[in-house]
Amino acid sequence: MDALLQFIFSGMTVGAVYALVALGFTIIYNASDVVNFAQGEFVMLGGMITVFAHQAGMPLPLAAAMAVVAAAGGGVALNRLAIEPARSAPVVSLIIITIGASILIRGAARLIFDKQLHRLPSFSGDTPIRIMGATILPQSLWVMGGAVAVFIGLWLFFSRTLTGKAVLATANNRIAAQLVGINTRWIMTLSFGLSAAIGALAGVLVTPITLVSYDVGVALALKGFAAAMLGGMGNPRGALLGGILLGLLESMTAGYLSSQYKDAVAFIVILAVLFVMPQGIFGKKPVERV
Amino acid sequence: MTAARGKWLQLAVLAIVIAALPLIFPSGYYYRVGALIFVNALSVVGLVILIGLAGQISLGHAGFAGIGAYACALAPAHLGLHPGLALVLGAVVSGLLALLIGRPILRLKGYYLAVATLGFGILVSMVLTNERALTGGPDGMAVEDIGLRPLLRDLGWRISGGEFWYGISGIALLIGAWMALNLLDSPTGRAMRALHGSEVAASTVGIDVARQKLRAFVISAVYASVAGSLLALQNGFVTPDIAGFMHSIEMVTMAVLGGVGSVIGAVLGAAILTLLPQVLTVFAEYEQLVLGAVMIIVMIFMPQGLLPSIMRRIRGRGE
Amino acid sequence: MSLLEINGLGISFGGLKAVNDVSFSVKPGEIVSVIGPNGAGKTTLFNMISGIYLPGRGSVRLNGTDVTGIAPHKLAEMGLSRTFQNLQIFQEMSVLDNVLAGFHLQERGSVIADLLSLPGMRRRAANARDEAGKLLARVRLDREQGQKAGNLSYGALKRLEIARALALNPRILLLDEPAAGCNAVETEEIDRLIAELAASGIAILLVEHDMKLVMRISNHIVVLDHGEKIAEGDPATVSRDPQVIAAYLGREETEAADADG
Amino acid sequence: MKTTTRTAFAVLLGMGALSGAAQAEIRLGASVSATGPAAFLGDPEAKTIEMMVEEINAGGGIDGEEIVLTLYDDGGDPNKARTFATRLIEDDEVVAIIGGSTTGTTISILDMAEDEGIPFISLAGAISIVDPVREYVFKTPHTDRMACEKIFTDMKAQDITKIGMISGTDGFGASMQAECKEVAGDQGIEILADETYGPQDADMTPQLTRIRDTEGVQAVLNPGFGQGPAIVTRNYAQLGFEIPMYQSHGVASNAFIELTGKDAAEGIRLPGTALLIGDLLAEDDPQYKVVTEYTAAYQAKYNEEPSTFAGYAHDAVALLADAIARAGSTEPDAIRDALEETSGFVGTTGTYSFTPEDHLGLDLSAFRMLEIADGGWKQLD
Repeated sequence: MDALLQFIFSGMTVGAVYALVALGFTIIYNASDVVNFAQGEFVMLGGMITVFAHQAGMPLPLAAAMAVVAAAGGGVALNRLAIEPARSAPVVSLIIITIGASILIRGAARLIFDKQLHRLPSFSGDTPIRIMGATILPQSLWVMGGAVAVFIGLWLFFSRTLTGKAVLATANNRIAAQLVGINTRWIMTLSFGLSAAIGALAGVLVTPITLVSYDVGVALALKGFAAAMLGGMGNPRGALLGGILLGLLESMTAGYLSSQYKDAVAFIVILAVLFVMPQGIFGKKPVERV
Repeated sequence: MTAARGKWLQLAVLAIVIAALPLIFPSGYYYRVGALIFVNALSVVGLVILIGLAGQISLGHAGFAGIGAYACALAPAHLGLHPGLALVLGAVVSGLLALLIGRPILRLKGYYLAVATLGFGILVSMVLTNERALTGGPDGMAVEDIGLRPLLRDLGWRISGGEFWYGISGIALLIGAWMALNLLDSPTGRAMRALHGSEVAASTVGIDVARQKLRAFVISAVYASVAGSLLALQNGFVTPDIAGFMHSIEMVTMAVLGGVGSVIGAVLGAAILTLLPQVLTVFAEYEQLVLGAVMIIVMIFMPQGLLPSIMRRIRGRGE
Repeated sequence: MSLLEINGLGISFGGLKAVNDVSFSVKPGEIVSVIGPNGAGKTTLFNMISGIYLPGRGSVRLNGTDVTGIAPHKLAEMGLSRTFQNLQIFQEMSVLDNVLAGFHLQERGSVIADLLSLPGMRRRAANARDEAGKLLARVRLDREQGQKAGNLSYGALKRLEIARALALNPRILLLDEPAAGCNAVETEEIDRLIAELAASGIAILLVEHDMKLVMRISNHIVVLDHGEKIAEGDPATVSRDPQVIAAYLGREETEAADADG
Repeated sequence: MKTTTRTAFAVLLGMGALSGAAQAEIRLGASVSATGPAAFLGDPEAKTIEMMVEEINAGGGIDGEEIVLTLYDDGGDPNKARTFATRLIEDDEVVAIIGGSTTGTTISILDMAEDEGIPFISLAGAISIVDPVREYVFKTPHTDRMACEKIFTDMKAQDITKIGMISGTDGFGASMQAECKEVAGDQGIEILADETYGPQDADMTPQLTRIRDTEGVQAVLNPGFGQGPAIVTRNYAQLGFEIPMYQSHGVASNAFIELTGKDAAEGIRLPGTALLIGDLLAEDDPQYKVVTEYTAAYQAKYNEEPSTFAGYAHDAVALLADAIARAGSTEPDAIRDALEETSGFVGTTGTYSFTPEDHLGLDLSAFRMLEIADGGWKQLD
């Protein structure tokens, strides 16, 4: 029983990490139908910048804030320099562009920072919290709290604010959005900035658990992407649940079946879900218009 | 008529380049690089059929390359099969697997298709990594020599391993290119291009969309598998890296960079991405930066890929 | 006997009945038009008949066989062909290749033959090419056959789509607003073409807004409004039907008020 | 470096034969994984090789001849490693090769070196590299099997016979996992639980919970490198394990203690080399001089501590330099013969004595059993 609870804690922790990355995908996808494969790099930047600013003597909260702002700047630059000029390119070209951006950012981080692993101190210490025989680290609660907070923030943003609705409108029909007076260029800038900021925030939150180095982005982006697709791309609820589900799948498989094939089981479940629900769990089925 | 002439012109250019390059090779190392380019180009030609012709994306084709490669490692060791036949076996297994998973996977579109194919590739590489007893795990396993070179030597033709594999890879690429060019200008090729343009319209003229997508998927899987086999055979060694996610990405990048609709573009893309790390060894620190920048810049300024953009420019000037 | 038989056909989108309980039939050589105000469900009806939408209720019978919910490519094999209101041209392909795609059923063979360019494939392709040339001449596009389809004018694309639909050698042809966007001369050509096709025994099902054209060539007219069949009969009968007049006039008033079009 | 530039342009232009190089130089080639998943190994190795070549040249070279180093980064990709090996041999015309940070990259270089008769010193762990012995192939690190034996010996001394293993699925972890399972029986160790984790995993508590819930486990062994062992160790502390934990030489560095945190790392045992405990060595220890000098030079140049892996590269360069000096020739065959005659050569990893039957030349004494105490290292034997 306490083993099951331990697996759940583990799955929730890892799942919250995936969910945070997946949530980052959501905004850009909503605004532009682009899946930004460089999203993992923003997570990495969040961790790395915080680590180095903190090492240079900056207090942790300030270092984290700086990292988030810097990553947001990076996101805006990515949009202006690489995505905007290629607006009309086909999906594969956009995939290549964002993968290229991810390789570029990784290469730059390697030069600017270093190749070593780094860690941030846990925000609330390392004393495990004991619940019915299972334990969880306080930092895990920070990560889960962060995922939920970002989710609620995004949900409110898309459903309650005019800007959020403008983002959705832009994704739905760019021309129409422009016609009703939405500055779609600004919306794109905003989306990339916001996505990058969320990614960086994720990086700050998870670094005390997962550690960070210049090349952690790829694996995170892969899992985050898978989680987002599992839940249904573009839907914050899907991103959150997809992430948690993926995390739980992995920990349950590792706990009850085989740790060797836990990633395999996760991907098999994703494939199975997509075969039954080709738009993910919360995705909408589009009607063919001819 | 013009299409047919274009086909033979492209093949002739390719054949001349393959045959003439060794004349200016300063050392045996260049045969190795050449062979790598041809093998990569072969798998990319397969992707041209899938992505360029049928408009379906795959981020998991390295999985098929892995199956082809490991067939050449495993079948001789465990089934006593000749490595050359193992290549055929790998192609058959890849084709059948593509047939099996293709139908459900190809119902998906866009990014959902991307994640499903990606998942498939990861599954293959995971099996290759984890089944250590069979595959040697992450450290990989040795591949038996194909044994043709001693045969040639007995016939009085002494060539180095580099030259041999340059020749084999070059011939394989020529055959692959010839078949792809045939397909391009055939009923099947037209059907694939049609469904790429509009699935609904394609189906109303009698094209079985699911079936044609599946054909493209299976054909490209076989191309990747054969390329993987050739790579394993010439390396004499194989590790799960060949089935890895990064290799899938590399293949798609080559295809898109060169110009995803054309066979010569595929060769060009493969050549550039194979040469880039070799050229950049001088600036090893900046290799990733440059690679990333090249990918972005080409896609921004030549969204159709290098070759189509260059051709357009040449034609534009001609008129 | 009827070639196409529609019986109680209906479909709903998100609770809204887009088409409800529509029945009619088409005989070989007959021209049947479906008319109705914008949003009446004409195109949706076409999409159900041609297998693109799965009907929620009712049945479609083709030549006596129940084909409800059968995939479009299967229907094409059974002799049903169509065009689209908003054009579904393969923009990136040449004009000739667009028509050749229409010959798919005729020229298709084993994929091995295609990969190896076997003589059988070359012969089939050459035959298709000859016939495609004739079709293009018939719609006056033979000079443009090497061009990329995306570069053609709207009217030319309309003709190209008809040529592609004819390439299937259909027994029944569904035409969705073939004359939309065409000038008077082009409209007249299409008018003549449809008549010719019907005379050769092909059943024609037509959606068209050009009422003069519809009244001139139709043998039978089905009127839809809000997804329901409100009238049916020969042109003269239908044009006098008070319900039809009300539907059109009423709709025009609301249209004017909404200024949507 | 000049040669490389020329080659690069030759590739770029697809033309131009390279001129033969000046006679008075020793061409040394290296292909290591300075980036990619094995950068933990390759990065310090690359730095060490570059530093040592500079040092040797600054000291007048070997018999007055300068070493010209061509170093490639294979990114941990065996396919690339083979291409670079071809390039080193065919194009750069080196007389010896150092490299192959991983077993995979080593094996793809190995055939080339053997076929072309170029001495090759590998920096990877697998025993299969030198068993069976290949004429031109040597290696400096101990085998993974030796690490397992060293650990198992220490366990038996503590009366531990039943253990649980949790291994990384990367090359290093998987290889050592297999070796340990193979020798466990001979050593009288029973492996009751055998778990794995992916190299990029964020939480290993499920696997550790399974080990904890396995009846009779007296200790846990974690072969792996990178962030995995750090996370495993932190999870180990989180779950409140009370049995001892053993790590591998894969994490033998101070960075591991930093990443794990002093408290979680306390009491962990692992086999390491003298390099790690330079300041604990007695001055009369045979390795004292080489370890302290190398550590000081590395730290001065790169402002970080050399890892165990860096030491492998150090020993490889030093062994080669020694062999070339003794051979008095830059002929690959002469270098190979001299290398094989190496006897009692003191490196940072241990004391090497090659024979025609043994191209590793180290025994178990090269390993020292270490324990982490108060955020530092303590030598146990």
